[in-house]
Amino acid sequence: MIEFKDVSKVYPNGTKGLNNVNIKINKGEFVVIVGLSGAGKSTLLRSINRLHEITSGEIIIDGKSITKARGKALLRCRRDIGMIFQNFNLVKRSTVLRNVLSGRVGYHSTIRTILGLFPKEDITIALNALKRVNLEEKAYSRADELSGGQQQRVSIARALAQEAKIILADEPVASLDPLTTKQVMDDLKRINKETGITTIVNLHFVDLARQYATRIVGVRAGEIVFDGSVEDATDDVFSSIYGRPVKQDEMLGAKV
Amino acid sequence: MIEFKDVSKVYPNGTKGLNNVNIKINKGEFVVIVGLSGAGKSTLLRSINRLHEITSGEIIIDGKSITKARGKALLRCRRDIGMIFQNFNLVKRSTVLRNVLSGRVGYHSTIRTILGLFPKEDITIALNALKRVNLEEKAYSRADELSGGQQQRVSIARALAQEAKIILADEPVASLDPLTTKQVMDDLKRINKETGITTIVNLHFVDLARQYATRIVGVRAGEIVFDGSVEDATDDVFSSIYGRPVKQDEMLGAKV
Amino acid sequence: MNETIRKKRIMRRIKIWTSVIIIAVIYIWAFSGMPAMEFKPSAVQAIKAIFSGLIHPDWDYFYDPEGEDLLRTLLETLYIAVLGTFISSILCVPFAFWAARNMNKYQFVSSIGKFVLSAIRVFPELILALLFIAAVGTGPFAGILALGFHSIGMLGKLFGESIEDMDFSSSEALKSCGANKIQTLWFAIVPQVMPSFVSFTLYRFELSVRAATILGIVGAGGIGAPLIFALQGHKWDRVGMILIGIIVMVTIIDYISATIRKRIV
Amino acid sequence: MDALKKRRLSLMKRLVTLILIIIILWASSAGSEVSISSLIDGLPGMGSLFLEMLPPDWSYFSYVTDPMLETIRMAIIGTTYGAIIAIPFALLSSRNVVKWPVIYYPFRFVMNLIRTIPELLLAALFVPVLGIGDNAGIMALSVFSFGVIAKLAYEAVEAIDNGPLEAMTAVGANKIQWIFYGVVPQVIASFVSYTLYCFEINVRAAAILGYVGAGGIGLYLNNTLKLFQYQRVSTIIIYTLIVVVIIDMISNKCREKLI
Amino acid sequence: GSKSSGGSKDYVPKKLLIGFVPSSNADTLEARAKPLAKLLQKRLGIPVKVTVTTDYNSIVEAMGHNKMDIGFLPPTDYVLAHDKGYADVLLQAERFGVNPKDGKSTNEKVDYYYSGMLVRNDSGIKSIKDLKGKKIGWQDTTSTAGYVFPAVTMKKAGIDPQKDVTGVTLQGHDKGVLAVLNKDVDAAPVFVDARNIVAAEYPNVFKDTHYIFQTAKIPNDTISVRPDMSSKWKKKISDAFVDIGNDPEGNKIIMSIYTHSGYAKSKDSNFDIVRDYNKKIQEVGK
Ligand SMILES: Nc1ncnc2c1ncn2[C@@H]1O[C@H](COP(=O)(O)OP(=O)(O)OP(=O)(O)O)[C@@H](O)[C@H]1O
Ligand SMILES: Nc1ncnc2c1ncn2[C@@H]1O[C@H](COP(=O)(O)OP(=O)(O)OP(=O)(O)O)[C@@H](O)[C@H]1O
Ligand SMILES: [Mg+2]
Ligand SMILES: [Mg+2]
Repeated sequence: MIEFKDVSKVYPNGTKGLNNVNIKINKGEFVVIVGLSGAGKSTLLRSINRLHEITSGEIIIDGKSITKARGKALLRCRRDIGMIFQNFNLVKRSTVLRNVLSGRVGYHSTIRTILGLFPKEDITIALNALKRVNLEEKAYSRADELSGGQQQRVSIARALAQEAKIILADEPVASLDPLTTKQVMDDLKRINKETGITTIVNLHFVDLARQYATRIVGVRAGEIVFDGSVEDATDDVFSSIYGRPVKQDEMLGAKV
Repeated sequence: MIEFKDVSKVYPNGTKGLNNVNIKINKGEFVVIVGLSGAGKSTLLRSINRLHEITSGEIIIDGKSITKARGKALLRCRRDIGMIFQNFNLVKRSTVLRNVLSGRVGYHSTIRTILGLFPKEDITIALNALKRVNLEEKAYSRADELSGGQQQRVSIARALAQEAKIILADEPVASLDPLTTKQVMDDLKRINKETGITTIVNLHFVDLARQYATRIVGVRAGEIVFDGSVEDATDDVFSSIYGRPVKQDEMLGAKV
Repeated sequence: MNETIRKKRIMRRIKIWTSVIIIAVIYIWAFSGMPAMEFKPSAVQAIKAIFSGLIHPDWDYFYDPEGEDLLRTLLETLYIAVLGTFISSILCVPFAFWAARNMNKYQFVSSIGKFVLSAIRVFPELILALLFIAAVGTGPFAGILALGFHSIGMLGKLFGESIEDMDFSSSEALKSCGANKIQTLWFAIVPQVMPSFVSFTLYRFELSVRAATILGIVGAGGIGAPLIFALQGHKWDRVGMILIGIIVMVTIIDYISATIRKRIV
Repeated sequence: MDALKKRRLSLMKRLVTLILIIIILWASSAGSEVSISSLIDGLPGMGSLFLEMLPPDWSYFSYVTDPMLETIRMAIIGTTYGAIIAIPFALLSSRNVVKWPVIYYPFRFVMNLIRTIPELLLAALFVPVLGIGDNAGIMALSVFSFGVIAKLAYEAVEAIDNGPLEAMTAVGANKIQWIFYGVVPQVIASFVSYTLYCFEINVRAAAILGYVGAGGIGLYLNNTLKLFQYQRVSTIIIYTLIVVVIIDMISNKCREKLI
Repeated sequence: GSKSSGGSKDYVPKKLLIGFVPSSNADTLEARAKPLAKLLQKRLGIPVKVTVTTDYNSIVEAMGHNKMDIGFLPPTDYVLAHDKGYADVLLQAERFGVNPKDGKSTNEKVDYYYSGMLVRNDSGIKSIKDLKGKKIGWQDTTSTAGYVFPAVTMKKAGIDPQKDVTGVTLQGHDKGVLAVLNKDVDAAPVFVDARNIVAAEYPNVFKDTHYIFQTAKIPNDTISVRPDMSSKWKKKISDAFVDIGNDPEGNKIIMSIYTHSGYAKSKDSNFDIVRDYNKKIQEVGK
């Protein structure tokens, strides 16, 4: 369970990324976060595993405060949270397998991981994760030889290999074609169902959000402006999340 | 008018990018090209202004063969074709204005452009183009300070400043949020209508294709498998373009 | 399918192990011929003498109204480095493009370019200096020319590599606007490689300051000659003074170049 | 309106920079007897000296093979030591690896300080400690290599893509794992390339080695030069060129493999 | 062959360029040019510019290409330069003689010096014969005092300096003294008395070491001119130098900076001994 308690985040330049957010996400949910560009979706997601430090408030994961965690405890917390980035964040020059294995480093001693001495089971886990995203035969290709969709799937495999309890995905389907998009979302959904892993996804697409989410959270200007089930998220709700049906000039001049 | 005559393109590694393509695109049309990832959409688009050389066949633009054009004639041809890239292809370290002005270099002598001595009118044209995409006040920002959507609009402004007769856009809305997407597509459409500029766009999104196109071209494995008006492009047509409603494993294993 | 993976893995292993063995053999060869490190009994005495000299620098040498002092020779060193670097930073550009693989249609053209750069680098600074002395006589000008010519080799190589590492997407955009080669270069490539050009040039400048100290050996001016005489004459207090001078100067240069780099990158 | 002002400002900035550069160049050339005409007048003299180097004395080749191997050997060891010490320094000086200025500023300072010490002085410092000969030469080369590699590597580290680093933070890697999986794969190519480059410099740095009485090709270069045996000098240069070209080829292969 | 002079002997300098390398057999090395330039300028009435370097090649080449008028060349370099047609000797520097026992100067002005083989007192080496099989720290093979003269002396005594001993090459006589002192080598040929250079750091150097033999007289450094200098100017220049040596004020300056005590007229035949030794050195190792 993830709990935000009065969380605010102010960027050094004064931008309010999050403004007094309170939300509880339960185990096994598939939450989709929607909102305009610059609304604070990424900030929200990245606060969960403390890629961004929050300014005030507290975030509690499975009863433990990640906000207060230090040293090993923090690393342990992070190990249990897998993350999928919009731009994949793979090490381009390393092989696919090594990229996936890098998700396992939290489980082993430093020296062992540095020498690359992962136990057999880990390699099996990594290869299984790749199998799951249908990339097994690319295990020894370099990451930059893959197409965008394939790279995204490697980053999903990394999160899977991590055997995390929570998966955070920041716009995982941007720049994928509709079929790959569907496959990636299906993958996430299937994994969510099969393993009961809590999944939080940032999405730009209303239709996808409706199709996959068990719960939709709308963010605007750092605040949560909607939180409810898919049925509740009517067209009206969406246009309120995205602001009123805006005139172009207005909107894009003001934002981002 | 753009005419493909028996155009084929084989990549050095043997991949067939285009396979005997014949198509005519008339002045003022708004053509959307759809197809799977790796189908050959980009190859098709890039053949038009010879960013890719074709292997056989000929492409004729407004009665002149760009395939046979050499030296100055080729540059002149290219000057009349604006291109918008998926990943913007801006010079990140230069200012927005300089990026837009770079669309004007084809009109002036080398020495003049290198010294940055663009005539006043050019600067006006560039600023107007920026105004049109609502970015006038960012003219002197560095390109890498902008958000993704803004960068995409700079690249549109560059194509506009070029005062081209044809605009090619390779997935111009990937990774944009729905509202920005709408705005970019609206821009393209409006410019197409207002100036009668021929516009060819690669898109992943069926709904967008339907909404904006006057004509839809489906590409699969380097061949044109559909070419018709929006009304003709039924759901069945789309699933034939994308192949039969595929099982995931099959499709992504085989492609890309 | 598992079969191919296994094969790939085995191939990788073989490749890695061959490289490891080759490297190991080279290192065994290299280290086998070396005498053991041992410290000299007189080391302590010598180090004491050196450090007492370094700690009590010869301040008299700092400024001398006659002009043969630290300030002047350092300034001369700076002149040599500035002009030498300037010459080479301009002359190396065509070489860099010549040597960059992705700037030439045929690989052998760039290979020749790389070879030429190597040949320039290989020519020892001292012999270059000698050649230029035959042309213009002893003095800083010969040093400048020697340094300027020699640095082409290094800068050309580093620039060429940064051109090879470049991202070509923006040059595509320029091409699609109908820009000719030079315009593409200027608008798309120059802004991209500029930061590394500047950075390498500044780096080379620092090296040149040090190299200019060596050029003193052949009368090409700079702090080199005084340093060598002080070292040969075991005048550690003067060595200390010169060292302080060099450190201060290079630190200032470093600070300035870091500022410039920050502006440009 | 605002845009115009900005444009004028940026033009002004450029103009000032240009003027500054011209002033610096002018002052430098005034202070160092630069005279293009004397260069042009002197070119024949230079040519005649150059011709004295031709043709190379090919018979001298076999004679200098052993010293050349010794030079290579010392260069290998010196470069290796330098590179090994350079790694932690490069990492600890980088702002994106170490977040605290209290650490990266001192490391940078030490790195820069060592880099400023002229080779000759390094050599002179090592002689009394290690005795005259190869060891002092190797240590001088090591310190010199350290300076070259650490600086270039540190800039490479600062320029890496932040994405993979974030990914490693997100999987819960500790700092060392983070470095090995996030930083190292990204900089390894440049690091190897810089190290090989430095190795090449060290092969050429014969003068330093000669100065501390270490053997190698430098000694022969000095001796032939002093006897005005320029044809032998050119033999040595060509020999060095062969070695350098081979190193360059290896280096390019490595770069292609690693990039 | 005289390449650059082309036979004409009428060059009249409007500005005198002098190349000076502080001699390695001086115990204080200074890189100062101005004092000498001033002294000469006063006497010659034309501008004088002195360049100080550590390398003779550049001076010889500059002279050979008419970029330098006068060079302070040591004997071997002079011989090489003269035989190339690049230099003619005018004068030789004079120094006070040196007592090889304690390194102190005598008050006799001489235009030659000696080299000798330095060993540690506790090395057990008593004579040239004892050097057989020992490790010797030579200077470059072109060094008059550090190689040529002592090596030929050894050869004459029946010890081949290449085959019968192991040699290492050192750069600088100070390094030779230190190498002996630190037992890096068993013996090193250094001029008399190079120990003065390191005496401040190693006060024991005179107590712990001695020379086992001295070489023949080695001519002191030359003052050479480019061969096409007009004879009128050759005379003018050599008179000026001699005058400086005799003038008390000038003497003080050349003493403190260049450790010269005066200048004596010289002729090329003074260096025949050097040529002779250079020839003999070719037989070493054969
Ligand atoms: N490092 C930063 N420094 C300052 N402001 C920032 C920083 N990162 C984000 N912001 C600002 O914080 C706000 C929220 O940003 P965030 O990245 O969370 O948006 P988002 O909802 O993820 O948008 P997008 O859909 O474009 O990714 C924006 O106004 C943005 O400009
Ligand atoms: N430079 C290249 N060398 C070899 N093959 C290439 C190259 N560029 C593209 N291809 C191949 O040509 C085919 C068509 O590629 P193209 O880029 O045109 O696809 P696309 O339809 O634009 O796909 P996407 O939607 O992913 O951009 C693909 O199979 C691709 O792998
Ligand atoms: Mg975001
Ligand atoms: Mg494409």
